[in-house]
Amino acid sequence: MFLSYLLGWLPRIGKPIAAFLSNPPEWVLVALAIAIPIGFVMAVFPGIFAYTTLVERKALGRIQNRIGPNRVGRWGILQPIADGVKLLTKEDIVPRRADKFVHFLAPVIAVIPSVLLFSVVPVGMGLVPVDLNIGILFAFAVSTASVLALFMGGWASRNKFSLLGAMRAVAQVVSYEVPMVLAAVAVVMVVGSLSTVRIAQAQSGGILNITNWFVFRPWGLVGFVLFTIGAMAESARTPFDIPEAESEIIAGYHTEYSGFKFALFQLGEYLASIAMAGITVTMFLGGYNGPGSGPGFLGGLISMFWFFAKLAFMIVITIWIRGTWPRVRVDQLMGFAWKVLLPMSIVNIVAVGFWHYLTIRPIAWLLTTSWLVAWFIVLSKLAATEKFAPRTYRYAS
Amino acid sequence: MDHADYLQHLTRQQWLIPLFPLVAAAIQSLLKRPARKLSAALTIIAMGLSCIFAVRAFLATIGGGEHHEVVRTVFNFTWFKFSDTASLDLGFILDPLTAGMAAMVTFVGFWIFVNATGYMHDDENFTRFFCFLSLFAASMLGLVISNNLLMLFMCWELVGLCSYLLIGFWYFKPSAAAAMKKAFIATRIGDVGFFLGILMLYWKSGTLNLYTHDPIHPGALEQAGALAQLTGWWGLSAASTIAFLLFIGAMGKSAQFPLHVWLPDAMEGPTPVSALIHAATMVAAGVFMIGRMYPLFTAEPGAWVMDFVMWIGCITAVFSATIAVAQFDIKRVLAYSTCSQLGFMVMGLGAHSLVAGQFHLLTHAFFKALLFLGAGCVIVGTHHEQDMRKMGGLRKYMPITFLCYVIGTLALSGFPLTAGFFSKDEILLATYHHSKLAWILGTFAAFLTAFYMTRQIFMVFFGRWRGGDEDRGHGQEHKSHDERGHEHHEPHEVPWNMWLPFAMLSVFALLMGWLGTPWFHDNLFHHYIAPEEVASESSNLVMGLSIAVALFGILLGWLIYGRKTMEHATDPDPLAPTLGGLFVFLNHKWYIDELYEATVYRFTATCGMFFRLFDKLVVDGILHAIAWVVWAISQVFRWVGDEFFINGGFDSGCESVRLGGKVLAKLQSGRMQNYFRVLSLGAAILLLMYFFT
Amino acid sequence: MDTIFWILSIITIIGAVMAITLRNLIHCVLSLILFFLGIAGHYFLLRADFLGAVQVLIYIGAVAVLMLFAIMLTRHVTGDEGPREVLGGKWWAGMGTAVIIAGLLWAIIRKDQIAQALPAGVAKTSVAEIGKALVGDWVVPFEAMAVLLTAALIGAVVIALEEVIRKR
Amino acid sequence: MSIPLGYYLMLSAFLFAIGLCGALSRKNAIIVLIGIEIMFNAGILNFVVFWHYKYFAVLTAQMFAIFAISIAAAESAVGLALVIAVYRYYRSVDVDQMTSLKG
Repeated sequence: MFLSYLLGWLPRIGKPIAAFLSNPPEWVLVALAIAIPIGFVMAVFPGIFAYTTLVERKALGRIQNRIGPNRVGRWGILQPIADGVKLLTKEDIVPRRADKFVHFLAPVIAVIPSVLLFSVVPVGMGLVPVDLNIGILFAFAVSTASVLALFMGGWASRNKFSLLGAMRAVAQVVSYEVPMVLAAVAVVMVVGSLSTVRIAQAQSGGILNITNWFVFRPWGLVGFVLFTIGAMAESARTPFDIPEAESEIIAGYHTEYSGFKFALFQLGEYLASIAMAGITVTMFLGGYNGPGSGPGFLGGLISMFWFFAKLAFMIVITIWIRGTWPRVRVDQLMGFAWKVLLPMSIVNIVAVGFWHYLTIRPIAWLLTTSWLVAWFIVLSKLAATEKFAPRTYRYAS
Repeated sequence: MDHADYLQHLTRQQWLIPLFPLVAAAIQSLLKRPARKLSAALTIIAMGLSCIFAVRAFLATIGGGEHHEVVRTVFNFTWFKFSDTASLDLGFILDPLTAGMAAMVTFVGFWIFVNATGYMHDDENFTRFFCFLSLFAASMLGLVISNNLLMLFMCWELVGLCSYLLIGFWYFKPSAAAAMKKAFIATRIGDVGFFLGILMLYWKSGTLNLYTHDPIHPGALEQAGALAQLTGWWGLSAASTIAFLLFIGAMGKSAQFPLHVWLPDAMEGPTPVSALIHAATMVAAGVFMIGRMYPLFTAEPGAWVMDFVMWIGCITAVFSATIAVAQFDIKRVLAYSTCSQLGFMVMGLGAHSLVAGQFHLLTHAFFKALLFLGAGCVIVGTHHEQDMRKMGGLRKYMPITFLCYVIGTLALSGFPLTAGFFSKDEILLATYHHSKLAWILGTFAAFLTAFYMTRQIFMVFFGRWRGGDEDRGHGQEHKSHDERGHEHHEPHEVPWNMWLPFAMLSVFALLMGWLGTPWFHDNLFHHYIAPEEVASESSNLVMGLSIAVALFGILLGWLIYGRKTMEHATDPDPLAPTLGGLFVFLNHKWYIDELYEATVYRFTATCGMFFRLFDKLVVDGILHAIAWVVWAISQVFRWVGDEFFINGGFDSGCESVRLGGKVLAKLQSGRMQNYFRVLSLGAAILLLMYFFT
Repeated sequence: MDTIFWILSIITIIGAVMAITLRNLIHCVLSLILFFLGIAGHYFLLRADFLGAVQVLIYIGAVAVLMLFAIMLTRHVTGDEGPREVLGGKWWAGMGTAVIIAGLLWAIIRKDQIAQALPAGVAKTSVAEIGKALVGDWVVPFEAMAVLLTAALIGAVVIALEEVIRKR
Repeated sequence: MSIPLGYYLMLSAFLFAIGLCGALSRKNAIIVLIGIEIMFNAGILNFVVFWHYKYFAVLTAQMFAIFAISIAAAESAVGLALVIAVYRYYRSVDVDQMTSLKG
């Protein structure tokens, strides 16, 4: 009965809906235009996040010769959901003398920039949430905001360890941001525009839509390496996970967080690393370009497939590196950033300059590669001497 | 090159003549170590060279101009330009008078220098002596060749300076020092007149150049006629006044009557100096200057200037001759004889006879230089003995000196056919035509000249060598043994470089005379110097009387001194008893020095003292008074003005500023925000203004 | 469109006011960040999106972080704000002048007729254009800016660093 | 955009005034710096506003804004360094205490 009432009632409201749908008022369109991309991003990427955690724990397990979580679901597939539930239901402890407002605000600010990053990542041909003509710049502007989250988290929890963690994190992120941006500048110089879509388009063409990827250019490869190192440092992944180095300072800036806030922090972190991977894919691995990708519905679908494949590839790499690389000491970390990455990125920009002006391809290739290799040797020689300096101990006076 | 160009060429090279001795003097003065040989050689070679040039110029002028008028080429150049009109210029002239004088000076100088090397042989300041000598020669030659009164005056002063330096060569002797000062001051007095003359000449004629051969700008002498028309001072025409003033200068320099006192004392210098300066050249400079400016003297016929000149000359001649008779120092006798001979020359010039004066000048230069050199040899020979009473009998010891000395004496005393006779005769002839009294006095002077020269000959060369008498008399006991043994060397003959010069000079002393005589080219000298001058007809009376007088002088000299020569140095002069008081009077030079001492010296001393007092009392007094007044005023200002107004006012002013400062300081509170507030307040006010404008 | 302007303005002003009134320094900085975001929003509203991005990148990314560091370094680590009173010496003079200036400006703008103007056309810039301009006719200020920033960098390091050297 | 220019000018004026208040009255040096930053942004906002309303054809306004922002950043960096140095000397950032440059 209820259904019939419903169905009877439906045509009555159907007409206005149909009218509504046929020529909806202007604000509706605007609302929809905004709603769809947000909906897509919020749906897809948290899902990816969830399963990244699972893959990560499984992969780490494999690397450490153990089986990852497989209790929940067939191969531990439901493990992320279990984690999610666990975190949501956990009691949310707030330190007594913590700065309540800042303590609450920190995780929120941690998530916002990561999500905003996704707005400029072109998932497929023509499928980009927002096509800003200052795409990359917007991405970097937003990513700097994540620094604030780290700091507020560390500061608000009134805990020496968290504060130390926050300070280290901020220092690390700030110092790695510069080489990352400069690496991106190299790509922007070649493409001539900041918008991610233009960058992705610039990498189409060539045999099977692959050879034009920037990673196959000498400066592209160097840029790719620099950018990924920067991205990992940015999101405090393994080789650079000083901030929440379990062995030293418990969980770094989010020690005092538990329950949902902790989940948000994790969400923010992982989303940031996935977004950065997305941007890396867009800039260096040809974004959505792959054999078969092209305009039109089917081409679009294939391009989406390619994008997510590369994204997965990048995520696996980061997990793999997390599993195999030792943690880097703080001063080496900073030294490496300022003394090797930064000069290399500048050198890379110069190499792009050569590339741009030397029209004859073979000469361009020869010159840029030799230039980059030479500088790499010089910088590593300089950096090397420092690394093996004898370790000096300074006891507290 | 025709004759005129050659003459012009020669005039252009005239300045070379003084240049050589000047360069020699310069080099010697710059020598670090006095090199005796070098300086002697330098001086003698320099003099030789200038002598060659002078003779060359002289020979060129002998021929006379194209049509036998006097050769006179001039070369003028501006030395100093005040403005486009007024300028000081110098110039050289080549005419008979200059050429003759230059030749004589260089020739006589050359031989005197040769003698000087011998005379000064053992003197330690040898180089300094020769340096002064060549400097003197240079300035004398400069004087002679100058065609401009300014240049002439400059060289005139240089000559005076050199004579000052040379007279006082042995400055460590007080008498020499006094003598050099006396000589310099006496000539300076004359120079004042000279300088006034120059100024007046410049004032009247507008130029100091004597001859310019330029009708637009005629030389001073070429304007002589015009100057004669202008009125001068003391009732004379301008030309005569200038002439008179110039003559005063000549009197100073040529030791005429009032200003002659310095010449005898000048004998303090070494004998070659006396020979060169006080016989041949410097003293002749005055006479030469008169000769040079002769057109001025004769411009106004009736003027009393010429008579004045003549009488001065005559008085000097007689006066100094009388003194010469009573002198015992060999050089003083010659000095006074020079005085009298100069008097003769001036008398000759005064008697309108340029030729006579100049001729006597030249001849006198030769034999007087000869006599002085002879005296020099005698002094060297007798080991620096100058007193005639201690000499005697040198005939045996110094035959050559004796021979030449006798020749010189004969020439000087006017023995017939000698140079002196002819030239003196000319003068006496000219004076005879002019004024009988002057002629008589002149003849008497000539007689005296002959007398004192023969006196000198017999005292010095005849009789017994009285060198050692006096010592044997009373100086015996304190002599050490060895010295007594040969207390006095016998006089000895002088080496060749001393007697050769006056041998040469004696030749000229004899022959020069003939140049002026009528028999030789009808008085060649006359035509040479001043052909336009009317030759006064020779009267036998004058010539005969002068010969008689000369012979009588010599005879009388022989009678008194020759027959019975003095036995002992201490014996009185044979003439003394006959003349008695007059002899003593003459010996003391007519007490002229004492007269000057009493009058001029005392007068200046008192004036000096008076002025010193005046200066001390009046001038200093006034100054001190003014100083005191100013000091008083300043005191007043200090008390009233400074203390009260300035300090007071100033301090209070400072105080107020300081207070203000403290207030303002408060504004700088150091609080940053205060500054910021003030800043924004200013901005607010600015905005406010926006409303009202 | 106008509503967005009002919203952003309110956010900016609230941010600014809170930035200078709050007692706790960290909160001040956070409100300052809010203020910067408001300003960035205005830039995007005025279609100067490159400026918006730059504003976010520089101010929020760098200056805010710097402020936080400064606060960290200049207070006891615990960072409690303590009972000390907030306002400085003659605060009333400062407030007074600020209010006067605000009033005057308000009066001027209200009266002034330029202020009534509406946008004449649609302003649109592209980053390429700005890039070309920066390197084109604005190259001298651009290079000068580079020098200035380096100097500021070195200066800041030198001033802040001195202590470390002395200690060792 | 129907918002008249005046509204924006008033907005930046108020922001400027607020910044001035902060700079003038607060004791803490850092808050003073914050106040100055606010005043800076108010100024730059005006640039962009005038660019948008009248001079949008030419890029000069934007250029000025960019340079102003970077200068502001440099200024705040040096300012904060100074504050740190002063803190080390005074052991406090209270502006009223820093009066050693008294006149």
